[in-house]
Amino acid sequence: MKQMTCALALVSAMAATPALAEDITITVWAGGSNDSDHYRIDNIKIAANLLSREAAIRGEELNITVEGKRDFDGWDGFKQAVTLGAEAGNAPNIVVTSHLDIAPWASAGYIVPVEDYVDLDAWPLNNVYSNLMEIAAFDGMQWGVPQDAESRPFFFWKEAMKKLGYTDDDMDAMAARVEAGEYTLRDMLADAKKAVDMGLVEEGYGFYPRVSNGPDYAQFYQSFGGELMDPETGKLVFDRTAMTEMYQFFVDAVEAGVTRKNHIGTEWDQWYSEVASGKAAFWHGGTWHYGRYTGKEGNDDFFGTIGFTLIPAGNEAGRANTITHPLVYLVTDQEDDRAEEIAAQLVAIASEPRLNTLHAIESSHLAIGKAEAALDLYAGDRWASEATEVLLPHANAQPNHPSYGAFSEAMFKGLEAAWTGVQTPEEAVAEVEAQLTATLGDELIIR
Amino acid sequence: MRIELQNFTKRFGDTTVIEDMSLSVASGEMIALLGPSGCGKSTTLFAISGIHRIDGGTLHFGDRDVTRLPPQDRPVGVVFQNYALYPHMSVAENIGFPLRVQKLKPAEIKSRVGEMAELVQIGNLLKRKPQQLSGGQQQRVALARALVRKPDVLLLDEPLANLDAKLRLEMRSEIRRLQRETGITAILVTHDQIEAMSMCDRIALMKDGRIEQISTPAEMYERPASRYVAGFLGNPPISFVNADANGRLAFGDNALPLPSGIAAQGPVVIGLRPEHFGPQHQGPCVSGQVSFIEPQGREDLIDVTLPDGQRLRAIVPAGHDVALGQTVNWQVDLSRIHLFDAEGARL
Amino acid sequence: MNRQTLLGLGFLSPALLAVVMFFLLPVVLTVVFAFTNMSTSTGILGGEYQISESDLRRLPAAGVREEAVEMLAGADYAVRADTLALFAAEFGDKRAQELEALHGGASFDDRRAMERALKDLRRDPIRSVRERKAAAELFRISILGQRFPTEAAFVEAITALGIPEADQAALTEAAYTGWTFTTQNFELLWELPATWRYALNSALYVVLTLAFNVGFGLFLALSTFYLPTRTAQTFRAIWFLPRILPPVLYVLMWQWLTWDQGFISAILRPFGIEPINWMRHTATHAWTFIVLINGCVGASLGMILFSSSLRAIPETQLFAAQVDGANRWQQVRFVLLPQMRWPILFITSYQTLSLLTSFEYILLATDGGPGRQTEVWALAAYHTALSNYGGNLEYGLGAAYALALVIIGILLSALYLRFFNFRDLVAKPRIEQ
Amino acid sequence: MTTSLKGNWLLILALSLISAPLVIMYGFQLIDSVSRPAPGGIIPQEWELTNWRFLWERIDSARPSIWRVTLNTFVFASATALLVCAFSITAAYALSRLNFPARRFFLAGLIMLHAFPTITLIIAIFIVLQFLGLYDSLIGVILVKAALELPFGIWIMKGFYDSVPWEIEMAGVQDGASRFRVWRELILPQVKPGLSALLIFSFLAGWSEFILPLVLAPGADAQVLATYMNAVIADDTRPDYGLFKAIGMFYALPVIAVYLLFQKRLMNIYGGGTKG
Repeated sequence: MKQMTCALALVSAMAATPALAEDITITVWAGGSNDSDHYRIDNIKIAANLLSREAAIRGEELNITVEGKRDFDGWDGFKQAVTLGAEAGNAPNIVVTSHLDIAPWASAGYIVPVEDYVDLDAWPLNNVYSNLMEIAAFDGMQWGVPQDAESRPFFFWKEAMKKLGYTDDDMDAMAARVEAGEYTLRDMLADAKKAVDMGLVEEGYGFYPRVSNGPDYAQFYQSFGGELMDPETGKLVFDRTAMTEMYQFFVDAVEAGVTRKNHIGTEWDQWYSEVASGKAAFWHGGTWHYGRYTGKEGNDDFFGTIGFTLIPAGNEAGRANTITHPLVYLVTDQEDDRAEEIAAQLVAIASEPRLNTLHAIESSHLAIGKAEAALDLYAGDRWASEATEVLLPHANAQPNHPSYGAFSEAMFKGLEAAWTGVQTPEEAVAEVEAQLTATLGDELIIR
Repeated sequence: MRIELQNFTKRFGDTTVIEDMSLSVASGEMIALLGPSGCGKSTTLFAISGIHRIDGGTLHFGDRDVTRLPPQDRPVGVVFQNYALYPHMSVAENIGFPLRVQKLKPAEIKSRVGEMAELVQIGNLLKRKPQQLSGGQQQRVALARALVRKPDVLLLDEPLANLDAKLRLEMRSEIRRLQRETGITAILVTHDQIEAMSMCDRIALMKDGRIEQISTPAEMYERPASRYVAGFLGNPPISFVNADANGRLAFGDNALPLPSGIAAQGPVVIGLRPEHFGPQHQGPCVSGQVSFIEPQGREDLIDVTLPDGQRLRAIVPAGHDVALGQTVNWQVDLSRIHLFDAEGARL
Repeated sequence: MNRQTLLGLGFLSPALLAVVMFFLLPVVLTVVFAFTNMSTSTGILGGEYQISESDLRRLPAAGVREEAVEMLAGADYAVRADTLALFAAEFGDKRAQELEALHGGASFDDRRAMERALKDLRRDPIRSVRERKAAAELFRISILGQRFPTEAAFVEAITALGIPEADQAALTEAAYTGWTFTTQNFELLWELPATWRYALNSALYVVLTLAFNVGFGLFLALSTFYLPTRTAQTFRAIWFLPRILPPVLYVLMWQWLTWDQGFISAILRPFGIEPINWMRHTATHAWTFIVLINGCVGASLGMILFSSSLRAIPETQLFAAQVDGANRWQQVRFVLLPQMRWPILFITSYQTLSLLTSFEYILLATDGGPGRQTEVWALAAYHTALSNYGGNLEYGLGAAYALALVIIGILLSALYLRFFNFRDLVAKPRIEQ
Repeated sequence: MTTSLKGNWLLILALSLISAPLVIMYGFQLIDSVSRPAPGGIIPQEWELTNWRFLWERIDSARPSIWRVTLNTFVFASATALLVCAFSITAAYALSRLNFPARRFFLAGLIMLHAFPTITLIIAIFIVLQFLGLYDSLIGVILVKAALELPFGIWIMKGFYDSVPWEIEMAGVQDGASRFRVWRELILPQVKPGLSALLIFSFLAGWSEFILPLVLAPGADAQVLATYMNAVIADDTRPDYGLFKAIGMFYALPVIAVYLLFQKRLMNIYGGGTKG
């Protein structure tokens, strides 16, 4: 209510006084962003230019300076910086971060809902896929705007598959088979074992998963029938059976010699160069890996060498799936309501298809809106269009829940303990359950 | 300048180190505070200098009450045992420091430092740093620094302790010379009786925070006020013999007549200096067996064990024919013996 | 107050100020925070009052009666007489009349729908987005999702909604988004199996590293003691560098040594040993390197302290021992070691505390992995309170972790007071005035 | 105790073997920064300076220039060192030599702080800083770092003051100088070696500090070499050990220089100062 009254006062004030030159500085912090992600910040700069021009036409002078920063010490460092900055009252105006941060940051009052400042029914926000918009909403409010979309496919090395006896047609049909649940993680494990046994790949390189915690592992939980959130109550769900089976799957992979016991913690550099050059038979990653494989790692024939599918189902209870983990633009709470308004408008403009496409193609992410597919730049990109088609319709997201971070963290630590043989899957699950029960209490449903 | 310390009391925490002590030093006099370590002589010195607070009593320099004055404001010069020269300053700067504190003009400082350096005979060392000086030279610098601002009182805290034997002799007379030349009132703290006796006009012998006796060196040697004083002074030390006074002084098979003018009854202690016992003296005899002979060149020290097991020491000129184990019957110079009661007070 | 007192307090005050600001105050705050549920979600500096949609289902458990909850739920926006009057006052009667004609009596679930309804105004449309949002806000009848900066404002709002007074207290408490006092952190620490593991890890880490530090420091000091000066200096320099090299760089060197394509792997490859990440292969590997990394830093301190106390032992004692026919080992065993009891005791006690609370090298090397196996207590405190992937920083719980270390720190340093011979340290200054 | 090299070859051999890993790390730190090894190997193939490109170009458009970061680090380290020294020389003197009420209490407090686990306080320190409005600023981190180093600094300086003979101080007082003047003109010159050792030590401590700037000054304006380097390493899309090592070399150069120049004094502080 306070914000609205302020806004009202401002609106009337602005109407009453003659236009003056207005100088405003907008800071943008982008987490987990590399060089190829520079449009996360640059698009805000372009938007600022546009907004200034619009103001000029209205006869107002609006000078917006955009300052960007994305060299953080990993996600941990970025989140620490944003939260502590917000507490200290010098948070950046716009943050680009995981949608998972919406819940805790909204409760803490660090961010304000974009819907307070922009018209969601107007261009360009009404063009954004509604399931993505939903991911940037929490507790019935639209807090942010998706900044990019991606999805996390399962990859296989075509040459290895060929030697395992798959024809080109078989491989083309793979995506469909996985989607239908005909090819499961267990089948994959068998194939990977064969590949190791036949010497197609080195031991430990049959299945070559992500080396650190990330949303990817929630996909495997889903593959084994796990559900992250109960849609009825909005509580997080801990599915003992699914969790145990998922842990068991990785333990089996290690025991079969398909995955290395010490895999977690492998250097990313090494990991990228290995999967891009066919050292591994199966692995999983993200749509943006395309850029890395074809770029720095020098794989010139991506489509000829690498196939991709959804993450296969693990058992009867589970389903083939993929998780999209879009980053979102969030507007932070500031002393000055005007800064929030400008920031929100910049976010809206930066979501224009043309601008967003720049980011999507440059960084091998997917479109956030329907109209982007029609743009030459996007349509002309084989990866973007194929991946959008195969993956995005099936993508779900992790839930926006204040405690999801703790949930995800605990789940991965348990997996790591089982994987490295420190605990049996049952022990690991029991400990994770105990920890989550204690920390989440009523907010957790145990199945 | 006359120093008058009255009813001085000093406590460290809960322990009283010195209680109700009085001391007066005449103007131009040099007095020694003599005693074993821990007897409170340094504490007294520091109280006079102002470094220690005086917990009870008063201190006057002349007519001026300085009891509450901080050390900076007292007209006192101190020479410390380790000289406490400022290592980063040259000799001239060291001596000039007290004047610099008084904000004198550099020219005047220079001339007074030169003057003082001449007095202590180190005029050629002014540019050196303390670590380039010998012990005796450092001593002279410390003296010069203590005297340069013309204090009324000079305090010397074991000034010779860090010197070798030869330098000690030299500095002994040197300090005395300076004190005489400047006419300053001086207090010397020492545990060395020879230093005290050779350098000072009077000696205050201290024990457990009290002054046991205060008098001239000769008087103190000749008429020690207590057994403690008698035992402290003299080298080789005095011998003590427990005796029973009953008209005469009996100990074991031996007996001495009671010296004239002394009436004593019951147990007493006889103090007999080695130089007053031996074959070469006149007087009553004491017999015993020679138990130890220590040749000293000009004379020998000879221990005589009495029949009751007590021991007397004698100084006998070299060239005697006394042999170890021999039974002797030697004379005692009866006029020079000291008699003390059981508590150690002089009779 | 005399001059010395003034000077003493004056000399002390800058340091005192710094210590109060950055030691004393933080210690007090840590104690306070340990008894709160402070986290990212609650914020640090106090909260506001808000009932969100997801709060509704939690309210019955918080002691708010169903009737009250139902009053809170329900439609958010309604076009009815009272809200229209507000609208008319701000945006004119004509618009209000048109809206009443179009949507009179209607209610909307969210603001977006309300805004759409406002867009239906044709005669004199509200063009500015901000104004339309402000207008939509006038029709709001629910307080769901609204933040109230003060308790008074919130109570006023729920009173206006007609929430019975009986429920107001519970509701206000539930609506508070800031932190509250609780002892839950300690219960949690007690219950979590991980807590005990962290404690055990810490103990393991301290004991192993300390043993390495002292043993190896002693070895280095003794062995270089017998070497010619230049050679000894070279070795001391090699072992001293880890202490002064920046930790980030120092750990990077170890990572280069141990990773799959690093030095050890490359050296062992010709012998048919598969390259592995030597630092993270198993918990044992990780522990070995944690101890080595920290140990090499700590050993240098031991080396230097021990060396200087060795130098203080008169050489004549060694000559005497040599004359007595003692070989080097016997010299060390019977002459040198017995005289080094004090420095060994000092290093041991001093490093126990610093190891217990240090986590920088572990953070940089393994970050507690693999599988939390090298997560020590201090690192857990840091992770919980300040750094985790989920971004949910639990300051309260982290402070509870830290409090345990603070208490151990105070107890141990009180013990050291005895070791350090406090009486000597506080000997009275010898100039009294 | 020095003996000939000859009788010690076994000892030297043992020490060399044990020191080998460290020496190898140091050696390759230098070699790898100016060469490129064969993939998967360790033997340098080509000698080149490209790893040092960060000196003249930005390795990532988002990162500040290395010179800016180096300047920050230098300012941070020197300011910390100066503050620590300035506060330590006065406080330590008071504790060592001056008589004032509650001195015992302050001394006990000093010993407690000396051994205290400071890093556990970082959450609360953040709150204090943010209350002072110094969060995310270089000044804030400097103050915190200096404060955390203070107990150590005071401890060290007190040790040095304690070893100055009381008689020097007494002589000064007797010569008519005030306590302040005695401190400034007579005592301070005696503890110069300790002061310079503390200065060097605190400078190095500041130069190496990682956690405090990481947590308390995450903004680009206050980045220091430790956080810069860690961020470069943490950037998982472009790990490049050659580059890391070159940056590391650059980062370590002043440390090594300081070590070579002031070896004795540093050892002094570690050897003499920390004794109880």
